[in-house]
Amino acid sequence: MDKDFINENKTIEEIKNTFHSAEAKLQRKNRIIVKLRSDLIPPFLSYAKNYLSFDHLAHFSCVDWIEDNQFELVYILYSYEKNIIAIVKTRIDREKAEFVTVKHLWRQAETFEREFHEMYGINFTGNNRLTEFILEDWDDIPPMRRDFDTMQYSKENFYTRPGREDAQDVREVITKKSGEKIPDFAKEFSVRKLK
Amino acid sequence: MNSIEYILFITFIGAGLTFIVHHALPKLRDTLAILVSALDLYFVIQAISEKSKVVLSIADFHLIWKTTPYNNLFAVLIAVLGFLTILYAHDFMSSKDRLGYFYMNFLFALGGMYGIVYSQDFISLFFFWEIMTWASFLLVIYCCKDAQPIGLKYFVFSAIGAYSLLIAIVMLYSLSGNLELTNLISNFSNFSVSNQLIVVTLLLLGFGVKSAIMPLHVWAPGAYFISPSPFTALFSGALSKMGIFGIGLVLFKFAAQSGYFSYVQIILAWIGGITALLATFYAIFQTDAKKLLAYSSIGQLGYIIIGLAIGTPLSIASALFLTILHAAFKAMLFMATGAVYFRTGTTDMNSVSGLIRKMPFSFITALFGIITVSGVPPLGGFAAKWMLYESLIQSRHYFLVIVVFAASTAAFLYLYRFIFSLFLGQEEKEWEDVKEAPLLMVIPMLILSAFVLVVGVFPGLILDPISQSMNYLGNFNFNYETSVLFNEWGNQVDMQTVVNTIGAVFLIVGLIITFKGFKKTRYVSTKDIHTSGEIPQENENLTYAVDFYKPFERAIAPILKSSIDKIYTGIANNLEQAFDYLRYVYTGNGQTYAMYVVFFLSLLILFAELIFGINL
Amino acid sequence: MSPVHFIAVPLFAAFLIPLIGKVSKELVKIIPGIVLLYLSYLSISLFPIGVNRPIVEIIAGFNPPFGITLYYGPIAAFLTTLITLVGFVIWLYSYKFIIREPTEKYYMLFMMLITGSTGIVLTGDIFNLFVFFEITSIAAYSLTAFLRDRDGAEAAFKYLLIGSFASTFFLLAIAIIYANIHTLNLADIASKIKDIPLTTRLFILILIIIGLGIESEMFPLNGWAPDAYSQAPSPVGAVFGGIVVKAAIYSLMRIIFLMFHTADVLHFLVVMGVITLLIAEMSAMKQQQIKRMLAFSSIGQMGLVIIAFGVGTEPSVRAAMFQMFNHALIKSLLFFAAGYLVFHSGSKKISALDGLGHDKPITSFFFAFGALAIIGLPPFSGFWSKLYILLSVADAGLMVPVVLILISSIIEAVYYLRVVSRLYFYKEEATDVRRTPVSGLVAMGILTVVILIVGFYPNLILHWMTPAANDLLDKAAYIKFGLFH
Amino acid sequence: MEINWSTILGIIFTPIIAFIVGVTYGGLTRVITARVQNRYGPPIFQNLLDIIKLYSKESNINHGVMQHLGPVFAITASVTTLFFVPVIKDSTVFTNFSFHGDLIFLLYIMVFGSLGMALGAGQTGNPNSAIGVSRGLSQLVGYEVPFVMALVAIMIQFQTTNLNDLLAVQDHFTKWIIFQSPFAFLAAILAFLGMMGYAPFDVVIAPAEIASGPPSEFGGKYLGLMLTSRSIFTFAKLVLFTDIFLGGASDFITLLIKTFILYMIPVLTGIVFPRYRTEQSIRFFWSWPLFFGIIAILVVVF
Amino acid sequence: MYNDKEASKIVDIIKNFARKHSLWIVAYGTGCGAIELPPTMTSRYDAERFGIRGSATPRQADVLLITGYLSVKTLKRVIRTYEQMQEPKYVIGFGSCTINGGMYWDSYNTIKALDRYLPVDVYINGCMPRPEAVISGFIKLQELIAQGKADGAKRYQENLEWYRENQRKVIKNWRMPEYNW
Repeated sequence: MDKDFINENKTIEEIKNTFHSAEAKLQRKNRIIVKLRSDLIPPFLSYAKNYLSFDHLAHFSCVDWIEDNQFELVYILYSYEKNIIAIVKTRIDREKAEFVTVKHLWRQAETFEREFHEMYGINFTGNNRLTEFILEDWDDIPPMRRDFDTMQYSKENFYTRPGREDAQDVREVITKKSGEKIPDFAKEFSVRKLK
Repeated sequence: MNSIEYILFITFIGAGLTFIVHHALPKLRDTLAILVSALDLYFVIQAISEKSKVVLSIADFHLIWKTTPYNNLFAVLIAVLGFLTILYAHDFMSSKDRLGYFYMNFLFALGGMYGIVYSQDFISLFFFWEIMTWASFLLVIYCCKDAQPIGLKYFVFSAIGAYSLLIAIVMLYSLSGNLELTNLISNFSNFSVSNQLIVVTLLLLGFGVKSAIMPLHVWAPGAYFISPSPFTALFSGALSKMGIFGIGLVLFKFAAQSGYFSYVQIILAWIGGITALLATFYAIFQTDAKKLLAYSSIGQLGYIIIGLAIGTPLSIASALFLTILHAAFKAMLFMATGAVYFRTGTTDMNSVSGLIRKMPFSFITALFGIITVSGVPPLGGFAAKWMLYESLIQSRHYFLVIVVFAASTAAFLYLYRFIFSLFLGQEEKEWEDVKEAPLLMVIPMLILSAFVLVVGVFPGLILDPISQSMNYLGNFNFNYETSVLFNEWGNQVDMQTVVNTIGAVFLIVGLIITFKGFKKTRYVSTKDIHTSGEIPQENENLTYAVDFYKPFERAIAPILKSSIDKIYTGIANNLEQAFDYLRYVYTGNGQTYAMYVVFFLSLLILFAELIFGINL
Repeated sequence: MSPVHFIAVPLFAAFLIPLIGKVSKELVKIIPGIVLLYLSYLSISLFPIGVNRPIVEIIAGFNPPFGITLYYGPIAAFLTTLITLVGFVIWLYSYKFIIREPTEKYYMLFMMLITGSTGIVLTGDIFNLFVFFEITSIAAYSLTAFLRDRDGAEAAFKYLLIGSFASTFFLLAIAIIYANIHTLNLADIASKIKDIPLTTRLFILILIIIGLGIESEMFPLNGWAPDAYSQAPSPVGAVFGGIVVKAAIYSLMRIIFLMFHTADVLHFLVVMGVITLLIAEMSAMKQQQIKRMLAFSSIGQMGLVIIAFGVGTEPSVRAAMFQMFNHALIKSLLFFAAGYLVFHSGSKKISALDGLGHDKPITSFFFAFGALAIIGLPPFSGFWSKLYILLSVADAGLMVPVVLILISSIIEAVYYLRVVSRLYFYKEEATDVRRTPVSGLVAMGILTVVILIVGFYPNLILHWMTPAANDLLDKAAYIKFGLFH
Repeated sequence: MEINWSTILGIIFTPIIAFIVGVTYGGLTRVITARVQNRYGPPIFQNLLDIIKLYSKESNINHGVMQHLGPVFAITASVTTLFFVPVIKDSTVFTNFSFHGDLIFLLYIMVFGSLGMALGAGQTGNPNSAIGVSRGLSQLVGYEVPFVMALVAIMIQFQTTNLNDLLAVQDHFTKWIIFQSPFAFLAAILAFLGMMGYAPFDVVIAPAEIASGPPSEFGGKYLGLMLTSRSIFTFAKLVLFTDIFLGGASDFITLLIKTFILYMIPVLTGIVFPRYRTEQSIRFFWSWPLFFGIIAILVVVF
Repeated sequence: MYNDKEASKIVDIIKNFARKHSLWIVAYGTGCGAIELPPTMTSRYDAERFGIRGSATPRQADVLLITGYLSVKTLKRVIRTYEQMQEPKYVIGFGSCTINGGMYWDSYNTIKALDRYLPVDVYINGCMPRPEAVISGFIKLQELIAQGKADGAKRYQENLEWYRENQRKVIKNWRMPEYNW
């Protein structure tokens, strides 16, 4: 271990000592990544806030791992005292998307959770403001889930002015250029075949 | 019997009868009360031409009632207002109980006022003053349990006022052995200066409480607020004018005879000015319409007191003019508020809004009322304010005029808030079923509205009796025509030109704007407003009413910090605590009492010669 | 038709009542009424005679100063009338109110009390005065404890304790007087009082002030009063306020004006009156029991009367008498009303009175009426007497007492109106309408009507006050008539 | 009041002239503002075009009678004010009714319009309107006080409340009241800034904040009428100030020059200043202007 | 002498001239295009030269400028704003998003053709259109007004049902207040 990262390493040590199942590692200067089982997240966040001085929930995001049938929740914490960013990741079941709220730790988490509820359909128990948020009158499956077909939805619902038929999928163009190979199982969801 | 006897007789007997009739034939009760007040009105007018005089000997005293121009002015005011408010009360009170009590005390209060204004000696004045006080007290506490502390406060302050009157009366009696007004007036200059000063101060204090001048005003907001609206109209319109009546009498009949009159004038005028300003400021931040009007009432009486205190012909004219006008417009405003209360059950300005289309006549009354209060031409308020300012400037009260002007400008704030909160603004669903008040409530309001309009155009109509009563008060002459007002420098305002101009322009432009694009001009509901595209939901409240004048409050925050009311409450609480301790003098223990006796005995024996003297 | 009847008839009745009680209970109740009716008739018919020229009745044949005399002058006429009339009204009220056995004892004591107080008013002999005083006091002690509960007994004991002080001192004073000038006739004493050395005279004065001051409820000698008033049955409260105290204060004033009529003594009375008034009203302010509050108010009113007497001018004495009259009526009315209010609310507390105005409209109305009257509001009779007191006090140049009287009036208004508010406005609806017996209502109604009538025609009473006041002030005339000179 | 031809001429032409001058001044303001901001700016008659356009709107809405009449109140006040101010000194035509009213009357008739507008704005039910009115009235209390002090000082000094008398006093430019009573002028002109409602005292309409405040529900002919009224009122106020402080004008050229100079004071102030909050502006009016007002009165008294 | 028709023609000319030179924009920034308006209005390009200025509320405004993509949620507000404006009123579609969806052509939440929902008088092309383009668009609108061809409001009224149908199609929960045209 590098001597420059004393703080980070110490934090990792502490985390590992407290949560034996946590996968904690240093990513780079001032940044560590922690992977945890989902049921350990509430105690861990509480611990991180109260004992490791991660006072600030800088960001909270969600990734749809449709291949694994999982959602990944990413909490990005920041400690003003240590100047460390901790990226806390966990995975929850995609079919029964439900998790515990952390709004009692950071009030801003409530807004994030509302958004995830609307965009991914994740239900956060304990958050009683999971009402309509950004979208109005949305009746389809949550639009940020990868199995939601935005193109098809757009075609069905909106009038499209003729003349855009040659428009190409941006991602396909990019993959073509970079020569990156996309595995078949992933193609189903990430690349649209255009007629 | 002459008219004054009729008036007093009818009113008091009528009051008792109403109470009895209420229990025997409830249906006739209102009719009887209306009849009594109508008869009063008839006889009051009769009394003007009759020049009646009544002398009644009761318990060594001659009680004298007489008509003078000054008395008539106030009597007519009371009679008209009394009649209209009773008319108004018929529907307003219809759903209340204990109406016998209400009407009896109402008529007692009326009778008390007649007794006061016609009285020519201090005993009858005090006698009726007290009757008026307790009758009004009983009406203040009429409504409910909440009214009790308020009523008690009113009574205590009234009692302070009444008793300072009484002390003055007692002093006058011991000084001259007589309590007839004419005698006292002619004897007054013989009294020593300090006696004159004390008597005048006490009399002013006594009358000042009823007219709610500033340090003694704290009873008024609560009492006006809690008493039933028909009575509030009379309370603020006529009953508080009894104070003005007395102050006018004291100032020009008594104080004017002494050398320090100018000091009294200046002090009183400044008290009036501060009253006007502070009351206006307090009124701005009220959330209840009746409380707002109550403070406004205090402020308006401040103007009247200034006018009387300045003592130039024009200022007295303005004060008396404002007295009459205030009776009219404050009655209008209280009646309009009462109409709102009658239909909605509340006068809270934060909850009621948008009644204009439901209660158009009440709105018009309120509109006329606020225009009159604000003193904006062409309604009557302008003439009063104009005369007041001119007289203040010409009598060299420069800073007072600024204070008064600031108060009267600040008055726009609360007036606007009053009419905006109740009648304008969002038409909420909650008040969808509200209807216009019944006809008998609307008629008095409209009569008064017409009155302020006419007075605005032809102030001379009212200035005639005013100048007569001013001649009674002293030799005051001033210049006026039916619709033209003059100041002492000879400048004039021709109300008719003003009204013609305003009317013509208003009519022409109004017609143009109405008929231009008439077909494509449409009415939209108050929910259809610019809300940045957002669609207001039905339960969404778009009314801006809470903390309406927050910026202004911030600006004048230092003035509002201390409240006179709190000081009084503090004193009262401390006194009660002291009394509570004091009552433990009576410990309930026989030994202690025996000790007291022994102590007292030894005290007396020890200091016997000191106490009882040697020439026993 | 002689003033002796005032003493003899009730005394006879008092002894008769226990005997009749063996025969018929109803008769026991009725007899005092008949007696009082007769006395009222007597007093009214004797009134014009007594006012014009005092009737002096000699008892047991000896001429004054050796024999015992009854002196029926204007003031005695006035007070006997007052006592008998108020007594009659109280009887009327008691008729249904006193239902607790043994009623014959109550009426017997009541009759004794009437005997005693009329005796005090009538007698022209100082020892006789003492005797009547004792009769009155003993009857009063017993009446205080009439309910035979713990509080009543305690109050009666306190009353007895302080009352025995009073008797002792008064008797001592009489003894000293007798030792010095060998006479007991009031008129005689008055003419010879100057023979006593000054220090002794001072001592006599102090003893009399204390002895009679206790019964006249002068501060600080009035400790017994609140307890006695509040623990005794309500009509007894009215008896105290309307009869006993009036007689006591009369005797005090009679003695002072006869023997010690100097400016300093009068000033002392004014000061004591003001202190009594203020302290009583302030104490009344925060009382929690209604009858206790009325007791303090009563003390305060007595203070007012003492002030007015103390001013010592003809108008002021007249005003004091008028005030005594009004107070007797109004306070009786208040005690009557309070009696039924307490009876129906089941508690002596003021806080228990909430909403009784709806349950018991008439009684509450009488209470409210009495409250307004005693505060001194027009057009009730209390207004005029208070006005006269103020005018006369101011006429004597005493502005400070005027101000203090008015301040105390404000306090008085506050506590009375609080109770009235509670009666009517603290609860909205009637829960349990109960009726007050007719006899009680009639009693209160009579008082109310009199109060109103006097309010409108104060001359009705005032007319008789001038001779009464002169009677009290004119020492020479008293001596002249009292000794048949 | 007796009607003759000169009165009728005055009644007809004074508002028209006032409107034209007021509108042109309004356009000029925009041009000057643009130039100060290094822009070219709209044509000088832009305001006139705006008003015509507003009148020619085809559909109009109102929320009730009071909104309908609000602008009428406003224009009534402006025109009446104009009629009671002598526009041209000693002119039979353009003095109108100025002998029939005086300064205190003018003070009151000047707020008549604002109150009427406030009522109209109130009925729209738009919270922004109410907020604007609340601010406007609060500010009114602020600036009326120093203004009245200045007027009182002048009234006392010249023992008159009539404008024509004041004009008669200022028969030579050395006798202009601005020189005779400079403190009164200072107080009045600072109050005038508030009266005109340009920055820094434009919190009433505060477009970016409360959507133009009171008139936010007014459009089409109502807004047109309001702008007309504002143009006339601007001119009326300018003439009033000219008459009081600058000795009036005996011909139109002088009038235009004087009013223009006066007008530039609030305009140029407005261009360079940001906005005061309500309480700040009230406190401002109750500091320096009030001080000047007191001095003005004291100078006159002693 | 002019007859009535000619007189009204003159009035029309005056009206149209005034309308043309007094275009008040209701400031409703829907997308990223709103950022182009400040340079348009300020010293660099100074659109006030043409009588163009912002107005605070739709009641006072003449022109509704749709500055970029319109999500369904915004469309609802825009329709309401448009309907609150007083006639004559004009709509300018601003940027390619309003024309054919632009870069949001496949978004699940933006409409692709503004003129299906509101009557557009002028489209300004570009992503984003520069201020010059904006001004040219306005001048085009002015020309149309002068010729009396800018009759979007009239079209909207006449074809209200068609517009409503389209609007209802995308706005699922239709809770708009109905207007009494």
